[in-house]
Amino acid sequence: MDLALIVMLPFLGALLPGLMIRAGRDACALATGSVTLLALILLLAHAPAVFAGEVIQARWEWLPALGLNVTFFLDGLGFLFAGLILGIGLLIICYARYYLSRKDPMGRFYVFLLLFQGAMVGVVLSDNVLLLLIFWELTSLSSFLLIGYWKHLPEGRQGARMALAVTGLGGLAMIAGMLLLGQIVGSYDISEIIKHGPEIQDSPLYAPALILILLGCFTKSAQFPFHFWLPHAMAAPTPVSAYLHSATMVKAGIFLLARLWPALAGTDLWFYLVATTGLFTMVMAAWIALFKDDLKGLLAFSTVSHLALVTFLFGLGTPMGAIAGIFHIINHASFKAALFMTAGIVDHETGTRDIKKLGGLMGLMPITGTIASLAALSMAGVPLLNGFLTKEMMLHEALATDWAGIPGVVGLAAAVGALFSVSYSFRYIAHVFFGKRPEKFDHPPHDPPAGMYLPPALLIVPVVLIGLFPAAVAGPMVAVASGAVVGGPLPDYYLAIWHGFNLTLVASLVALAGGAFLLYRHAQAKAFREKFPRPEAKRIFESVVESCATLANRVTDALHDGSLRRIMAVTVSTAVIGGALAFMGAEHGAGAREGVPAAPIAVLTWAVLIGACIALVAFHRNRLLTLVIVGVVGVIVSLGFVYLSAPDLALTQISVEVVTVILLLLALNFLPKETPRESSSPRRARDGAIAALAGLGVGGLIFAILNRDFAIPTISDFHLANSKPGGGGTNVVNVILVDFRGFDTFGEIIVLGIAALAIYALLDGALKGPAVKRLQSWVPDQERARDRHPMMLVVATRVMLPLSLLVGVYIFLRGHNDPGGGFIAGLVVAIAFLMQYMASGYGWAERRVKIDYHLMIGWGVLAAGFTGVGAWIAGRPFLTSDFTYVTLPVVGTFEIATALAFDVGVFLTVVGSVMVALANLSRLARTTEAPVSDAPMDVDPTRRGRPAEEEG
Amino acid sequence: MIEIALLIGFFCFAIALILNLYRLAKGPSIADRVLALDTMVINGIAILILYGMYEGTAVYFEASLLFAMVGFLSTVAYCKFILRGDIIE
Amino acid sequence: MDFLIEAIIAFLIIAAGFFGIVGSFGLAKLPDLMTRLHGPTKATTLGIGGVLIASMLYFIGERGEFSWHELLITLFLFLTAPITANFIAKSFLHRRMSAEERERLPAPGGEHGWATFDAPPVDPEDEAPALAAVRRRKP
Amino acid sequence: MRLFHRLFPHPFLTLTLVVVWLMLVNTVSAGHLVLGLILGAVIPLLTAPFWPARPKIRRFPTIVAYVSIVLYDIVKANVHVAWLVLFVPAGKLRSRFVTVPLSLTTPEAITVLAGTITMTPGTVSADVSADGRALLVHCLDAPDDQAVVDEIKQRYEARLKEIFE
Amino acid sequence: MTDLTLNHWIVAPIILPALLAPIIVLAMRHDLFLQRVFSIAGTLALLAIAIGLTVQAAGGPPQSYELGNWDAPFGIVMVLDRLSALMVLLTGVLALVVVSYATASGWDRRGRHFHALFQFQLMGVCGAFLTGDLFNLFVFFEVLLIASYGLMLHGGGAKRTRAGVQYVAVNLVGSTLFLIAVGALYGVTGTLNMADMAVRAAQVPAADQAIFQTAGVLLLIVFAIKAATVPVQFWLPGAYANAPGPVAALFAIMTKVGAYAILRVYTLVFGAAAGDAAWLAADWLLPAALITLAVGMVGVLGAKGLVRLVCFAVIGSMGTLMIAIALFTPQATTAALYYLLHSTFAAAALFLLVDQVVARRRAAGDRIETAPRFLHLGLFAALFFAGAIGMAGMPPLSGFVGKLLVLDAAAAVPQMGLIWAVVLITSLICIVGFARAGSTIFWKADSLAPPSDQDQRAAAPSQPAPSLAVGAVSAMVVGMAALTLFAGPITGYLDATAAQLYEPAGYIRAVLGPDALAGR
Amino acid sequence: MEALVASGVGAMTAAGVYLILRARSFPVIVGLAMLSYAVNVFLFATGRLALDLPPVISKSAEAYTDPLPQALVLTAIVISFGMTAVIVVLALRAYLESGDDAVDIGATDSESADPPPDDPGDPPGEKEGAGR
Ligand code: NA
Ligand code: NA
Repeated sequence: MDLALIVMLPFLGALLPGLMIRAGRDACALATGSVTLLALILLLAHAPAVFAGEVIQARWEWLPALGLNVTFFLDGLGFLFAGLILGIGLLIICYARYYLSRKDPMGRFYVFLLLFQGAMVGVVLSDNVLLLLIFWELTSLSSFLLIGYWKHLPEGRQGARMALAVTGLGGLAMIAGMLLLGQIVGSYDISEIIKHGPEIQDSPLYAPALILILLGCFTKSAQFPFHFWLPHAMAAPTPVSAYLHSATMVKAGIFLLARLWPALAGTDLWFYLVATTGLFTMVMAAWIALFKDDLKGLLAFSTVSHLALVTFLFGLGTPMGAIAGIFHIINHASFKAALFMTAGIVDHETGTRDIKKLGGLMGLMPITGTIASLAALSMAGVPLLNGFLTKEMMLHEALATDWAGIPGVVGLAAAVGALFSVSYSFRYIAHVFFGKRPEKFDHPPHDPPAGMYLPPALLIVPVVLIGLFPAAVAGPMVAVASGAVVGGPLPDYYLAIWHGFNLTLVASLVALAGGAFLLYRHAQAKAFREKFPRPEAKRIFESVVESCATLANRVTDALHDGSLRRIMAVTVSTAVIGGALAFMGAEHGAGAREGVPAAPIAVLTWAVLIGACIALVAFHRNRLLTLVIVGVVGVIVSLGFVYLSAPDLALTQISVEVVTVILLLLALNFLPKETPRESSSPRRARDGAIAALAGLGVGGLIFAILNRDFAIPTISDFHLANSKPGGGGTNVVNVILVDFRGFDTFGEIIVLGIAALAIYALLDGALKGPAVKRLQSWVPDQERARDRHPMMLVVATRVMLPLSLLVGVYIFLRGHNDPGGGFIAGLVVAIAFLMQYMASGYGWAERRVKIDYHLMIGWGVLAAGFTGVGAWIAGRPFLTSDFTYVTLPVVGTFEIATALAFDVGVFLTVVGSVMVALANLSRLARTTEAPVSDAPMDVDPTRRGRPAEEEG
Repeated sequence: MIEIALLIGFFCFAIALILNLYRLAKGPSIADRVLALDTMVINGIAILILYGMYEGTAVYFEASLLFAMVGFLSTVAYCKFILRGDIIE
Repeated sequence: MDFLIEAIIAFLIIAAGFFGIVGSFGLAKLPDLMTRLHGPTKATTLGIGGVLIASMLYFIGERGEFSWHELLITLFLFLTAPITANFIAKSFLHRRMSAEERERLPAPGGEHGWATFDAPPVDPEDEAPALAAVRRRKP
Repeated sequence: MRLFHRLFPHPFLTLTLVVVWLMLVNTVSAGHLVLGLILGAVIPLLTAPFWPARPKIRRFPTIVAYVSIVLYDIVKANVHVAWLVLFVPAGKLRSRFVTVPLSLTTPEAITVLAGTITMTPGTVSADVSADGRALLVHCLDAPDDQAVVDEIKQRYEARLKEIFE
Repeated sequence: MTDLTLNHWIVAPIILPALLAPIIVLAMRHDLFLQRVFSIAGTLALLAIAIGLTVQAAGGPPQSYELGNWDAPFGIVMVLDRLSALMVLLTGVLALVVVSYATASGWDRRGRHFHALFQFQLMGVCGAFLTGDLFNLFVFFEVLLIASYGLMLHGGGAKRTRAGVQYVAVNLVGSTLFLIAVGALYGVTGTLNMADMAVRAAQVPAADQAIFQTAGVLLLIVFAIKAATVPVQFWLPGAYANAPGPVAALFAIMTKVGAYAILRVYTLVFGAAAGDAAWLAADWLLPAALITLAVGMVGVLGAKGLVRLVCFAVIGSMGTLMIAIALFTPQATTAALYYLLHSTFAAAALFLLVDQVVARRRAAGDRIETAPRFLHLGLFAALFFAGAIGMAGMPPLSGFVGKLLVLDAAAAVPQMGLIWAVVLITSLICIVGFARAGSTIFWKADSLAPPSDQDQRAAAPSQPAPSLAVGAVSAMVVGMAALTLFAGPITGYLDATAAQLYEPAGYIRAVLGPDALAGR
Repeated sequence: MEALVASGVGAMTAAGVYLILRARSFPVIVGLAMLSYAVNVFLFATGRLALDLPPVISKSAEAYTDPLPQALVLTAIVISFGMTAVIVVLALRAYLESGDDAVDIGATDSESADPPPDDPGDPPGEKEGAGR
């Protein structure tokens, strides 16, 4: 339990700084520090057990199906790292309190820091690779926030993005690697995985898994060729650099190498990948560090170099290498954190980190200078300080290693690396704290408050103590941590200053002397280096990302260019090609159905249809003509429905068609009357080809269907058989609509209702904004006849309206037994009203219609809905219908069906929707000009010679 | 006898349809085409009625009535559009 | 069925077919829109009327029941055909007539021109309240 | 009687609707008569606002006579038009517009007249004057303008005047 | 059939909004306050019903509800199983967040009938999830589409209306294809009921297979259009980018309708028992899904506007989802369902957030470029960060778990390498894209005027954050966190859901009766 | 007859597809209308063709055509009518707002679909301070 608590504490604690900042900066820092301290205490409480060789575990099921569980384990390795993270973290918190200025939002800083700390602790304590991955990515994210903390600096933003991109890349690779590892072992538990080393190394998946995981480790630990992000992350505030780049984040990669060492190490592949990368990076980074004029830049590359050293040691795949690696982790964490902090102090006090502008500070800030010097000497590998010990061990191992059968290469390279290391370490001392003091500082620098120098000073204590008494101070820790890495018995080894006068010592001394000499000839060395091109990582990275983004933008925008033509062409082509491939990919037999003979009149009508289709394409630019042709097609389709035994369809089709045409005419009034010729000939040819293929496909498909009988009896036999006895109607289509499949119809009228609402909302909106301006300045694009409401039509509609309504009622009532029904009746009534609107105009008719069409729609849907709900009262499912025969005197026997009530709903919705749509559309025209006369007809002979009286 | 008469009727109205189609295709004005379409609808109704007689069913009556109504309405709409642009004003 | 009735039906159908063709032939053949208009309005109407009456008789003869539906359709067509013709004619006047042709039209005789070309008389006192009413109704 | 007037404010329209209803349902039963009456009463009430000034129609015998004449003329007109269409070359048609001055004053009457003109021999009503005092009639083949005008006025307008005014 | 066990609650998620919407139109057309109250109350009720249904579905086999009391397959049935219940529940959650947001942000005031259209939209979505009838599915598709047209155009504007024309036109083509497919399926199977069609799929004779499978592929394309899968994804950026923020957020469920339909139809009708047509969708879907993912994430990297960025992220997430669906294994389907829940929340969170940000950036709109800082920038930056890591699939939000589940499920198939490579590489692209956009919009803005808490408060002391609107965004983030935290129990439910899908006998028996599969 | 119907459906589809590939809203809408005609006939025809067998139950009829596709087509007709109405109005509004009836929109969406909140018109929500 408390293992989880150690991990969770920083996360939970992350809530505190944001709150405590209200109580002041000290309270904020104190709260943050307490959280870390508490976690550290909890960790240290396990020290006895860990040093006794126990492995402490905690386990909760989280996502067992995936093998992702909340499992933690604490062994020597985990203890070491967790201790470093929390311990150095504590010092950093203290240091940061004094480092951050009043302008910096401190609460946010500590929140990010704690989040990061929690993620790091999670990484090192996880016993599940998937859980580890989660924490791993969290370190990337939280470090992104920390590095970008100073958002106003472009370097901060770029550095943060670069760090996120590189470590994100590694993280994703590692996901794949870890999953592969899990596939091999059958478990994602680390404690399981590290037991299966041989099995893993024999698996064909070993190489890909290893490479992917190493990608994760190397990016995180900034190994070549991913070293470039780390220096740019130095734009972060120094406490962040000190924390992330000495003790924690960059060590995560190293940690993972150590953690998975039993599972992955020991093969040639491992050696060549890991050791080589480490060795190369070590030398290269040290060389670069030598010439960095930015204090933090120097430290950054020295970090890369030292991490590479550890990488190299682990890469050897030998227990001794592992021991040395672990030992160096401890040593490096202590002196490097101290160095970063002193660099921060120098920056803080002098206002610059540029080595060229610094010098002679020892006299001004002796405490800082002493701490820095000790730490730097340790980094250089000067005896009696802890850095010396591990450098010796490294050189020893290197000298004993062949590379691809070539002896000495490794040793030489290691020695050169050590030499460079000495040189830049001395430079940190010599060029900053000694030498010529610059002419003037803005304000004379002096040692900072104790809160700022105590943390590095504390870190120097182990540097010296371990340097003097390695076995006593660091021995147990190294032993228990190395034991955890190696996963077995450790070879004999001695942590001691003096191992006798041997090749290693010679190499070490040569490195020291050579390093000092190189610093002496620094200017010449620099000139030598200037001769080579030095690609600037940041610029390259930014330009790579920018060009990727630009390319992505070009490609995306070129693809998604907002062209409806493209969308349509692709969609139709997809359907055609997909359909064709599917058709050809499956078995197809010719049908055996006997066809219906084609009467000459049918052939004629067909010819008209084909002609109309061709004409439609040929004349589509003349929009009014287009509508006329569509009218022709509509008539033919309706006639076809009648001919082919579908009277209901014919009725519906023809009435819908006319309403649609009227709708289009209303819209066309405002639209251009001609479609410009815009497509090039090839494009038209392409469109024609797509269209022809689509036609062929759809026609072919229906032809195939028409020529076969149902292989399996269709469900509509049931509908035919039960229409009268079960549904109470003889028009089976209508019974299907209002009863068998009444729910479809319910949805359908809702579609109509919504359409009306949407149209209303759209047109209502059009009466505001730019649309209304355009409407008001709209000039008819054709000459207009003078009489708006011709007399003959007005008179005719006066007669036709009541008759049409009667016909509507008739069609409505008979629908259940004969072609007709609520929908068609609704259309007929709507058409009747439309005639009235067309004859006498919107204004006149609108004033006489007492019905609110909106309400009609609402009532229609409700009527249909409540008819359905009514069945619930009878304990039946929604829309269950009932009918009965009622006999009344005089009237006789007639049928009453609930389906009729449902049909009333349909009727009301249809009338309401059509009228809302059309009435609103015509309302639009009213904004264009002076209002139209409110008289029913323009030419009214009754008004001759006498003042007309107000009508209606 | 009626059979033969019906066939002749079919034939006549079919020819009429073709003639309408000729006018529809030729135009020249949109009003010509509207007139042709209107005539087509009426001829179509005639064919429908003949077909009802041929099949001995009255089931096509509503369709005919509706065709008449709709044909009228759409002709008026087209013409009103030609005359005024705005068909409901 | 009675031979006489059958004969009448057959005659009506054939006559109707004849007029149907004639109407459409006129539509196809005649030289300008106004003359073409004469074909469909008359001949086709009679054609469809003949068919409808034939159908009525047919169902009386066949089933012995009187079918009024056809009469309704006939009435409807007779009601609408003149309106249709009127609109086509107005379209012709409006769209297909050149200025000179309009000049050559016979004058209506009064102080106002034909409705297609000349706005109806406006009595300001008559129109004003109505216009105001329309304006009020604008959203 | 008062009750009757309240129920059926437009008895002529009601009657028409009942008859049409019975034609639609194609049966004469008590049930449909009741339903027809209900519809005949309700629909005119609903549509009354759309037909504000309803003309009084009188002289039913004149109506019968008028209808008969018109039907006869329609048949005649068709034969005539058929002749013209089939056998007279397009160039020889003396087609023209004529003005028919009107003495009718109600829109209903004028509309009926215009409709009649369209349905009868060789004439189509093309337009009405803006003040409603004249009809523009197109003749397919008219040797003599005045004859056409006279025939229209005597044969149709006079009768309609009787019926409507 | 069996009135005793009749469960009217199954249709309640459809009937409730269907009746509420007209009541809103009728009774409270002119009173926005009432509309809001009723709309939110109705959505709450829907959520409650959905929770009840989910509990019921988890507790037993699928249940069917025969509308009109007509036996299946002759009438229309609604079917409650784990999947449909889950989808309705997701709809309810999302709807509540969106309607709260729309109310809080005042979006519902910018045009007419927002709440009525919203309720109708819910009706359509729930109907699509619950129906057991293919044609009825078409009808509900249309309901939800037409409501979405109304909602999308809410507020108007030249660009939006034109984008609306495109959106409607594309969907009309989709509907046309749907009808062709349904028609052809009816033409060979003689039924519309999906369970019945599943039974009959095995009996389709060899001679009819070409028609049957063509119809199946056409139907797949229809659903792919809804799910914005390559190559029929082109419509989405224009449509979603121009929809009002809350509506775009609601649309997060619309793409899922397509995904749901694919899962339903291609496990039931074209599943293991479909003979020659078995697993019809698999071969087609996987390549399309992989490309979809790539197209989406490349779009994220290349986006010059924040809204468009989120649109492409949605496309990318649909790609991931489709990859998991296309594998058609129970394990992969579990992953798909988990990812479906996650990506719905992530998309909604980002759309709502971006809506707030765009409103605050004034003239800069959603362009990914520097603009003056605005009040509560830090809050929105944090929310954006959360939404981005959710969408990019980084821990601790559910995207990461979802991605792991998908990758893990893909490990069992031969195309593993390809799938992993595409998923992981696109993740990186996505991360870089979001980092670029976020740092430019939120960090650069900060740098224009160096941060000072005091300055901020002094500048506009009286303007509080629209807490309900921010709360809505946060709710989605919390949703993602909850998905992560309770990943165990949730995947447990989803596992059982997937198992139900791959053992369709239960569904078929629920619809057609216990003897339905006796012949097999 | 089958060939006539099938080729008719094909012709209507082809015409419709050609029109929806145009660059202006009006032909696109007409194309969609044509597609809906085509698909209605397609759907209807999946019940196979029959002459004079309307699905109206009567004693004299010996057989009926398949009523189910007819019912489906009815629903489809109504729905596509609603859809067409919406897109017509939408196209009209788009034309009125932008003065141009092209259907393409640019790829860049940097201009927001919404006017800035301080524009005249409805104010955005935050001023309302909902949730206070
Ligand atoms: Na990082
Ligand atoms: Na329906």
